[in-house]
Amino acid sequence: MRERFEHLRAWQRRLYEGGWAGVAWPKEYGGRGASLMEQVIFLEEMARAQAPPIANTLGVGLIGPTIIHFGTEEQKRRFLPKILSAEEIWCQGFSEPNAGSDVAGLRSTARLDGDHFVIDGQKVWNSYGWVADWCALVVRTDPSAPKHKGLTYILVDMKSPGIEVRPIRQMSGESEFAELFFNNVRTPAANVLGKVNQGWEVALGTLMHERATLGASITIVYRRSFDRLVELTRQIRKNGRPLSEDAVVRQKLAQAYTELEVFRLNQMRSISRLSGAGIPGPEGSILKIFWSEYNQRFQQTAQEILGPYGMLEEGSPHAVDGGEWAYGFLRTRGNTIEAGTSEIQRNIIGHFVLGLPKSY
Amino acid sequence: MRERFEHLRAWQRRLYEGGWAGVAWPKEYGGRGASLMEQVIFLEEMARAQAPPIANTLGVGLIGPTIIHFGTEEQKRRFLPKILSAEEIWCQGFSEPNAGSDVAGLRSTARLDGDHFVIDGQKVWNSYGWVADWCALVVRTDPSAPKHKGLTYILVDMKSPGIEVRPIRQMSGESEFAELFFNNVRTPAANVLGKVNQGWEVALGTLMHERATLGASITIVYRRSFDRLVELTRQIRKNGRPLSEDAVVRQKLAQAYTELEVFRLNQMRSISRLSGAGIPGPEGSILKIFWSEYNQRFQQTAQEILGPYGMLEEGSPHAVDGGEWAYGFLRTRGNTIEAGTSEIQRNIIGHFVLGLPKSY
Amino acid sequence: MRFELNETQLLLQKSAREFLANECPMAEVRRLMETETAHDAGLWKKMADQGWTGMICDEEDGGMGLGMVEMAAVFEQMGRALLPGPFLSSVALAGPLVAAAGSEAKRRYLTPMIEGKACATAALIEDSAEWDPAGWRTRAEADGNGYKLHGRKMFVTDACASSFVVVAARLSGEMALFAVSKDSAGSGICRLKGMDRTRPVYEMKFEGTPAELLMKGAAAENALSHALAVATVALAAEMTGGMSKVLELTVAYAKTRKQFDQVIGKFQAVQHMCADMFLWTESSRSAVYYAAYALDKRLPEAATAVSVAKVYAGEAYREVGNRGIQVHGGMGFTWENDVHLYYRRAKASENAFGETGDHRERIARQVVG
Amino acid sequence: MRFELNETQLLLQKSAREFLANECPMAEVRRLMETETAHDAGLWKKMADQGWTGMICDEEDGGMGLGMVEMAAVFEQMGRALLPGPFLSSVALAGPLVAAAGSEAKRRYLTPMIEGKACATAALIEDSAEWDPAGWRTRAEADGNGYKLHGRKMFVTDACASSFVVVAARLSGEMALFAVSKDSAGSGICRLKGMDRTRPVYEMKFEGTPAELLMKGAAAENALSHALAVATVALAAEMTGGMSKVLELTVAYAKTRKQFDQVIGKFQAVQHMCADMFLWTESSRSAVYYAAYALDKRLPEAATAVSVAKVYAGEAYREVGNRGIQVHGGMGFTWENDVHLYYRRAKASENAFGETGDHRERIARQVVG
Repeated sequence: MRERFEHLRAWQRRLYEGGWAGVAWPKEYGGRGASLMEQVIFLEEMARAQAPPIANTLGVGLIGPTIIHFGTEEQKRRFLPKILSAEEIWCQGFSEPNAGSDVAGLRSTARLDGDHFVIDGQKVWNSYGWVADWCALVVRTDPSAPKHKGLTYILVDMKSPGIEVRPIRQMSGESEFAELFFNNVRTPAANVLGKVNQGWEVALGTLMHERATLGASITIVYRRSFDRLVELTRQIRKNGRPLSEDAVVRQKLAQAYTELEVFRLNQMRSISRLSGAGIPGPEGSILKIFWSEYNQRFQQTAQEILGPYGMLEEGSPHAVDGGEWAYGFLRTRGNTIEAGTSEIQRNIIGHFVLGLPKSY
Repeated sequence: MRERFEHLRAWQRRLYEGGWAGVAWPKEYGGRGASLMEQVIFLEEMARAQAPPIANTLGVGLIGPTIIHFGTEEQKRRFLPKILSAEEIWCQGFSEPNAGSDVAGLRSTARLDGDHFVIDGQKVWNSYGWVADWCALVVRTDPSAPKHKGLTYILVDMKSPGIEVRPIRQMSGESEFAELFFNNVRTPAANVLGKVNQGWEVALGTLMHERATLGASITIVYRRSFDRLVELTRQIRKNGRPLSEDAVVRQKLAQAYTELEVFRLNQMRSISRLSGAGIPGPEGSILKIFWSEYNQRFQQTAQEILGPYGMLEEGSPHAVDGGEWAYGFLRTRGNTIEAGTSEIQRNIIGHFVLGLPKSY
Repeated sequence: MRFELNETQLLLQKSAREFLANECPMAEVRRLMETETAHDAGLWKKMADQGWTGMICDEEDGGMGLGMVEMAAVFEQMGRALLPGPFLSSVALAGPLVAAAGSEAKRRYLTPMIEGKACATAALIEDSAEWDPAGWRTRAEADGNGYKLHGRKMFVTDACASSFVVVAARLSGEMALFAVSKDSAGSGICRLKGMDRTRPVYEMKFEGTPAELLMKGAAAENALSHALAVATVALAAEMTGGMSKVLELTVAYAKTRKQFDQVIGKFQAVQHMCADMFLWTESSRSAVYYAAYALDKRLPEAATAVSVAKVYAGEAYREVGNRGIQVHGGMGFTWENDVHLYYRRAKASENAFGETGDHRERIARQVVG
Repeated sequence: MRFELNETQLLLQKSAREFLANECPMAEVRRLMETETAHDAGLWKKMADQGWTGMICDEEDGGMGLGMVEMAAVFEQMGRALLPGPFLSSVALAGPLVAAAGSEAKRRYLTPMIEGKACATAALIEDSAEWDPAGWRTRAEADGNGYKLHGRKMFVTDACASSFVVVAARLSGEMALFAVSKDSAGSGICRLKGMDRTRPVYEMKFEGTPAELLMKGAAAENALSHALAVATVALAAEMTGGMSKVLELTVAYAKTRKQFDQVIGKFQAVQHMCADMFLWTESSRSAVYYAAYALDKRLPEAATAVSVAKVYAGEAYREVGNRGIQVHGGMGFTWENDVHLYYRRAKASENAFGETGDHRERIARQVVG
């Protein structure tokens, strides 16, 4: 795992040196200064060529853009180039055990002590914690304020004393996520992004970025899965004919293709709009709903097509594609939960896009 | 319409004379005194024989059972036999323009004046109003009480001065329902069913009866539609083969059959439980959800199978079965709204069956 | 490419929206749908004055020479307004067929259409209701200088409002397209009563009906497949416009209707239905404009993109309609409420130019083989 | 008929529920599923002491002689407890196969099963994973007094926990059933890693493996179709029990988990998911008990009723699992939470004894022709 990661880090470093790590990022911080659409095209080409992913996914995809938007000049110079070069890997700490969908209900605290904040609390559903150098954290700095008002977004060095990372085992079997424990962790106040007690606006920016852009490289990954499933239907025979000639299977594949294509086009429209507006809007929620729910329907379709072979897991004889489909089916269950549940996304559309009263 | 109705009334009269109008009703009020399950079996046999429906649907199905449960001995003797014989046809007035799902929010009033109540207000979604002799009405008798507490269930002679019936045209084109207007309508206080200001409990009894029993004769009607659709797939040819041999069509038909059969069995279990307990419970809501949503899915399946011919309406050349399928498709849209929306039914299950907090 | 409308396109869309709001409000839709043809000559003239009747015709023929994306932008507004009458049949279906004919035929048939003096439709599918021309059996025979047609066409939209009808028929085994004037066809036209009263459908019988040959063989086949693609995009654009209107009506209702002492839009069950309607509407829009773009640029995936738009919009419009009626409750189930008029259009559109299952099979032919 | 369990049946159900709560709590399920066979000899003995291993065997053979409805009532509780090990394979599948054999074979194979001294399974489907025996190619050849088997069986449940395996093979073209002892088959058994760890599946290779003939021809075919119907009902009952447990866990979580300062069960979106889970669970129960009843009374519609139960329970269990995980949020996605163990069982069950599409086609054969 560690070895594979170092591999990806080296790969990102090469991209960085060629000026490809941050296609749409400003040149002065190591980017290429091109448009967002050009960046998307580059990402698509990467995926199409089956190039490996970058190492610093969260840094480049979410935290970097947030720093570009909310950071001071000094913060930008300090952090952005090392994000692109993968010299510093980033993770983020938003969710807590008691604040999942209700992100603003978090309880981890930071109190000012001289020119440092002292952080205590627990975060959950953290990715890359085991390897990260820095963490983008949202903590409560004013416990007496209404819940959205007392939060601060702060950048924490993961090598600070008092941080513990414990892996969470998922239902799909592996441990992609971890819990983070903060015990008296001291961080310079200069590492606050945006203003103290105004962290909710900064965090929202990150969340909306997540919704609006997560889909970009996913599309091609999904398309590869779809193509592979089509290929499998040509190989699997039922009643003496390849499944690809079965009318019911063909309807299912065409439906999956339709949805995937519509998702791709939604994504393109969103990028197009983002290029104009700069800041993603609440419409990003339809992308989040679409990719997660499409993927669940697709994996179910795949299971129906592959039959009992599809449920064989990694390491099993006869497992289709090394158990990838069984893993995919189980992993996909989390899609409508992670990065904001489908229910939260529908609340956002209802309230912020359609102007209906808050329902929660 | 009137002529056909008199036909049905004569038919119900014959059933009554043979002792078949109220199979599970007490003998002393004109019933047969048999079990509820025997009544269901009789209804199924009626439907299977394609016998016409009875005339006094609401009287026999909903209001009669409510009178049996809540009425005084005098009310029972006065009303029940004439319900069974169809001498007196019944309608009911629950919904109002501003109290649809929120039945208890109704605003029609009745104030006591001597030994009479004087009724003012407006009811909507009334069936049989154009032909009814009596109406079971829920009205507000104590405007100062909390909304469930000030209601009274009262039986009103439709020939009383001050009642007006105006038909509502539905999206499917015909006028099955009407609005009722009450203007200074005087009704003897002796016609209150249950107690004054305790009408909500009586109304709930009627509503739960509606959910629990409406399905009984529907099952066979649905089964006839299903069988007819199967027959049509044998006649319609596509790409040179009857649709009944098309793999996709076969999957759809089998799925419809599965749901219909599960609905029938749910219904049977409910009747079985009702025979024991006497009073239907909130589980009746799953029957309401199931029949309405099954029927919508089935009519959609039928449209997919029948293609553009399926959307031809009554009176059109080439309309399939005289336009029955086009009408069915449109009429069915109302199924998840009438007799308590699907949303209300899910609220009832969530709150009253599963014990979750009230969500509305 | 940009995935948003440019300024010209937005302007066109805006002017179409305003024109239709003024000239064809719902009261007018309801009036027209009760007439024999759902067609209003006055309204037609005003649309011709806007240049719309020649919208996608070449400028040298007197048209506006707009592309497919611009066409979709206008049709979206027409769907939103539920514009009754033969606009789609004439401009997006019969128009492209006639435009593919020789210059003499174009002068005789297309020019009056562009000028707003004639409108037209096409008679294609037959008893089997299949959109694959291989299943069409109407035949033509030479008769002196002209031809005579024998056969029966089904579900011809707007036949009665049209001055002539483009008919697909076999001529010595080859596919061919003919023009039949309303005068010759008249007695064989019989109205069917479809769910969508704003777009009447007809049965047409040909029993030796005189007809003029427009084109035949590969030219006829290519014209057919192109015209059907154009008409399908126009229809899917209309469907998207219809969805956005249903969404708008529904959200407005959810904001004002009160039950249990609060507006129903505050109930999560209702609010999430509205959110889904938004998702379907926006997603259809993405699919439709890409299909228009792909068709305009004649991209290799154009045919598939058109089928994707049709499949997605078909299910989406129906589901948006279902949710729209559900949120409106009893009110949504009345004739007076406008949602069911859109719902009826949705149903008819789902069947037009190939049902959902047929388009899925077309997609499968491309992506599965 | 009554559509509710009678007092004896309710008593049986209650005692099974209590037994399993005590003897096989979730901690024990988690322990067993990490073992090689997911089978515990001690637990098996206790179940045999309850008489369950001979539950549906004739009293004259030493069984309890219970009917299908009683069997379903016990299996529902087993599914609720997520009982690991070969109970279904042995009692509901291999048992009915062996019980159809001659008295000598019954004495040798069924008696020890009833007494709890042996358990068994059946090896039926092959590479194609099709449940129609017409597609099975494993063959038997006579060898002195006995037979030898050649072929490969797939997805055999609980093969390693079984003392013998009933194998379907062709003998001179006829369908025949054989008993193969674990000792002879051992080297050809290879574990597959299915999603459901509580019910391990295996590949079995036969390369001249010695076997004893149980029955052949029509007798074997009838035994197979009856045993598969019994096993399918038992499985669907288990599935219903699993659903009701997932519903219970989910409602309990929705009543305690707070977000936005209230319990999440108050949010309509969450509450309606729970309501749907209730609807699916109760509806599956209706379908399952009717299938059991129809099979018990050998009604003509029994086979269809069994397929209806399998189709409905298959989709319902999956959807109940989907909603259950969704309501649990991040917690539902962890290994520690029990819901995914049921979800994995749901997935495996959906495939067992014929996939949903296959059972739909069987239904179509009855109701469409």
